[in-house]
Amino acid sequence: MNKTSFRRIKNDTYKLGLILLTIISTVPFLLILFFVIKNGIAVINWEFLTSLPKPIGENGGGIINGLIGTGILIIIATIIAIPIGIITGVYLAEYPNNLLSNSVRIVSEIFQGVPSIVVGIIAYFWLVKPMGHFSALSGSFALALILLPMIIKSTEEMVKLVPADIKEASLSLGVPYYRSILKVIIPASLSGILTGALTGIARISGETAPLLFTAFGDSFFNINIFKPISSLPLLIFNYSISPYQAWWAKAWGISFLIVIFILILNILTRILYKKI
Amino acid sequence: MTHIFQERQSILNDNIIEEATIVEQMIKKIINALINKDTNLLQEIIDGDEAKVNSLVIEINEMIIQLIARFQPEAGDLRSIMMIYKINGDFERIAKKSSKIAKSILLLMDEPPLKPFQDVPKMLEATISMLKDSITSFTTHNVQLAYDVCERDDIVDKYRSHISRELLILMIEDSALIQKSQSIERITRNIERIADLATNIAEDVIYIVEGEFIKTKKSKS
Amino acid sequence: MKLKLLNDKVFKNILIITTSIVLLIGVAFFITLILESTSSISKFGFKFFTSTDWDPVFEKFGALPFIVGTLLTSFLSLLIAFPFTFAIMVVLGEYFTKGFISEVLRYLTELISSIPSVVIGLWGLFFLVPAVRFFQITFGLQPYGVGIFTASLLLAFMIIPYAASIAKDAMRLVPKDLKEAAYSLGATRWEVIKQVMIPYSRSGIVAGILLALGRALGETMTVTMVIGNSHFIPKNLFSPGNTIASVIANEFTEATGDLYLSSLIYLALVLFLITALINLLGKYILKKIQINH
Amino acid sequence: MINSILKIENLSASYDDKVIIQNINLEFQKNKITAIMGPSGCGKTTLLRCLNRMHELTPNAKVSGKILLESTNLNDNFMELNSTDPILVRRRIGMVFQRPNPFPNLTIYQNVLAGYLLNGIKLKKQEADEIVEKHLNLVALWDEVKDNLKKHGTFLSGGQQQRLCIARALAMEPDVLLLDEPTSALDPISTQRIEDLIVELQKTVTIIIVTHNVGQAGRVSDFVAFLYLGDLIEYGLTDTIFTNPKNLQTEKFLTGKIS
Repeated sequence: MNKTSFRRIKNDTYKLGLILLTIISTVPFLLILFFVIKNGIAVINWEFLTSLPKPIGENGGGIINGLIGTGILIIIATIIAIPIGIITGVYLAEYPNNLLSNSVRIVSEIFQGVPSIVVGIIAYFWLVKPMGHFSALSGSFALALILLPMIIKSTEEMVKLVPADIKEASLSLGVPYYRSILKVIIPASLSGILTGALTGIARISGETAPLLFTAFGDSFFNINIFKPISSLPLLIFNYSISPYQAWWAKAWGISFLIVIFILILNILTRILYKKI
Repeated sequence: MTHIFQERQSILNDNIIEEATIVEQMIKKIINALINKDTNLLQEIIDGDEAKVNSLVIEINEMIIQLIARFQPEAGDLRSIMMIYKINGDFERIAKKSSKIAKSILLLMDEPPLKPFQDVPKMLEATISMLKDSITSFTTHNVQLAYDVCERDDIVDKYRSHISRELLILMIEDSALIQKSQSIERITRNIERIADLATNIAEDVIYIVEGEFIKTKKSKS
Repeated sequence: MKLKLLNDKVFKNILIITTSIVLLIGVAFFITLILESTSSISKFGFKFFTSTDWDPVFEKFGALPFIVGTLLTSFLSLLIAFPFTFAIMVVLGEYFTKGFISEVLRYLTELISSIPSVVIGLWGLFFLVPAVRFFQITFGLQPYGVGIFTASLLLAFMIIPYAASIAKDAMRLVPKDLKEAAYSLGATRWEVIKQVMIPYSRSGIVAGILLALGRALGETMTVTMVIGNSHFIPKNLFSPGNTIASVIANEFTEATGDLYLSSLIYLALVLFLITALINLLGKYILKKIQINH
Repeated sequence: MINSILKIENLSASYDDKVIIQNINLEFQKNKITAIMGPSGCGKTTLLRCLNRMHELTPNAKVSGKILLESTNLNDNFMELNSTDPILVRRRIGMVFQRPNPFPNLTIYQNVLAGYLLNGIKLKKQEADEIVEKHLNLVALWDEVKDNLKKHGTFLSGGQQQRLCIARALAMEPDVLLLDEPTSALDPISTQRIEDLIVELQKTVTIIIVTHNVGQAGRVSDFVAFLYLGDLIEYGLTDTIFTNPKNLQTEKFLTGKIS
């Protein structure tokens, strides 16, 4: 009897302890959120969103260059990665066991775990060095390399989820293979693929490391993809390690924007995910 | 059950009714032959009708086996098909008996008739009405009529014992008539069997409809 | 009709060519790293890993401080993360597998893993660093604030949700009848967790830890922001240091000499190989678990 | 009179060098229902999938022998399917699968027209409406779904989905319809409705059905082909084979001694 009650107490203690640890582990997150919101909202205003940064010492100034830059970087990265990713994902799902698909699967898995800074180095050697200067394009390329394996993976999984007999049904109606893939398989798995893509975009929208030696940053308004370009995460980094308090405040403001953006993407992803 | 099954079942029913009609016709022909002294009719029964019934019997048997093999009918369908199988056999026997009767009568035709012989058509009439009603009860699933048929078996039995008694007296009086009397005796026995078979059919109808086997026939002492 | 067959062929070729391009990028990626680090490899060879000298002016490059820094931060963060990861794994994998609490926790952990590392670094710089400095002053340590420990704390926070979600999935794969068998023998829930579920999902937990380690090894921005960027082997857990990733982030654009750059790529190659190996191993374990189910 | 629409000559098929069916010779009668039956793994489905050249889509699949389909061209009695574009073959030989598989991203209306839509064949609105109504009527689904044509087919019951799939195959006006165990995923009542439908459809189309269910073969077919271990063991009228099979294996299979 005594032993049983001891066991029961032990059981309850462990449960309580584990739940407590779980709650503690979310504390830093809540703190981050609190700091980002508290310090961020303070600096957000129209000027912050729409004007260029001003030299240190002058008041005001904004981050429009970073906003535009991040937008351009993400859009180009997505344009590069999505078609290649979807096509490759379809190939992996359709021909799951030949030499090519097995090696690509390994490559894609390695890519998923490659530190993003190493990706930045590659983009530097492939694009920055030959072109002679930093550019938005090289930054986008680096981001695309990070996005690509995520899209490949989600496409492969989603296409595999489409029952094989759906494809057969299409083929049995005399529909050519390519149309069956494009008109049946891809639409059927599209919301899943998009979910994957959105998750990936959320991730690259906060990437900083690979941009350090590719997009590099620029304090002027620029939409030329062959020139260096600024980006929000880069601005956070540069401002936060600067010695100026005014710039620290801006770093918080930008963080706020990014976190909001990622939250929105997250909600979008959830909505899409529910539709699958 | 599928269309095919229903289709086949109705063909089967048509066939059994066709068979019934032929059998009924055979007995009617006997009566007519007796009344009109028409040997051709008897010849028709012996040469044509029996063979016709026999080929129908085979056809129906095959159909039933196929139906059971392919559709594995259950409950009402199963009862109906099994009873048709039995009825089919009954008709086959009725046809055989009718043919025997026809043969026996053919032999008696040339000779002057015996008095009890005049009762044979009446007995036949009673039998044919039983047969008719049992067939009607089958096609209309009329249990009441079927029970009625079973009851009427006694009438035919009475005819037969009546005729037997008369024949017995005749044979005691005149031993020359023994052979002839025995022929008539055989005929009445066959008619009585036909009536029994008609009763069987009626009992089968009761089983199809009510799902219960009954035996109305009293065991003969 | 001929046209349609032709289209099929074209389509299949597009699939193959695009996929091959991905393969090509992967191979070229690796080759680029090797080629660009050749001069450093041939100059320093294996000594690169044992030397503590990192002197761009005299073109002497030894990576030991960074390797030590990387290993220290990674393993320290794993150590810090482990109890929390374990707790989340059990809580989400067994106590609350469905319902509101599980949804909220799952959503929270998902959100944590999607916050950009640079934002976490920012928070670390302005909240954690002063906090650690306060702690160091209180205990009479040198008040750096930044350093190995601070970086490990942040890393731990970042890898907890990642490791926990993998481990939790493994835990949920435990067959129901196995659990029920244990309950029917009179075991308490904790005993079932400890004696049935954890042994059963051991390889999944290992995979989660491995993949989290891979993350910690390669994480750049947060570490760069709070580690203190020192070229010396850290004296203790609170001293500043540098990891492979942070040294690349700090010095790559300033690297003037060819050998300097090449040495940084050498570091990148090492980082790449280690993380690739750890990742493949983790994924391999996960795949094996999935096949078993 | 024998009126064949589809002939198989010396057909063999293998997969990964494993022979699945060998040297099969068979003729399918026009507007009749032929059931292919046999124990699992005997090659029924493979045989069926050879007929509309779906088998060759399986990796490492090999097919040899001739399959001849009654030609639409009057000069030529039969055309050989192996030398015909598979796309054309599949338009003349439709197929329905084990599990109901309506296209999830298409509406009921679009599902019936899927053969046209996916092939990029343009139809006038009126023409399309007619095709949809006609074929949904043909599968006795029109009254049940006519108010929900713009909805996706996923809310339909399994049996309704399967009928939708049959309508989809029929909308291409095929000459032959292949059914691969079309009721194996359905409940008994849906199964019965599909069986009724199959019998009804033979007026419009020649039907070849694979089934592992002896009863089903008995209920719906006119002819039966019995396959065992990749060989065609017996072929004939269903009535004959079900009551009096010539082959011992067929007898054993029908009486449940091999399955």
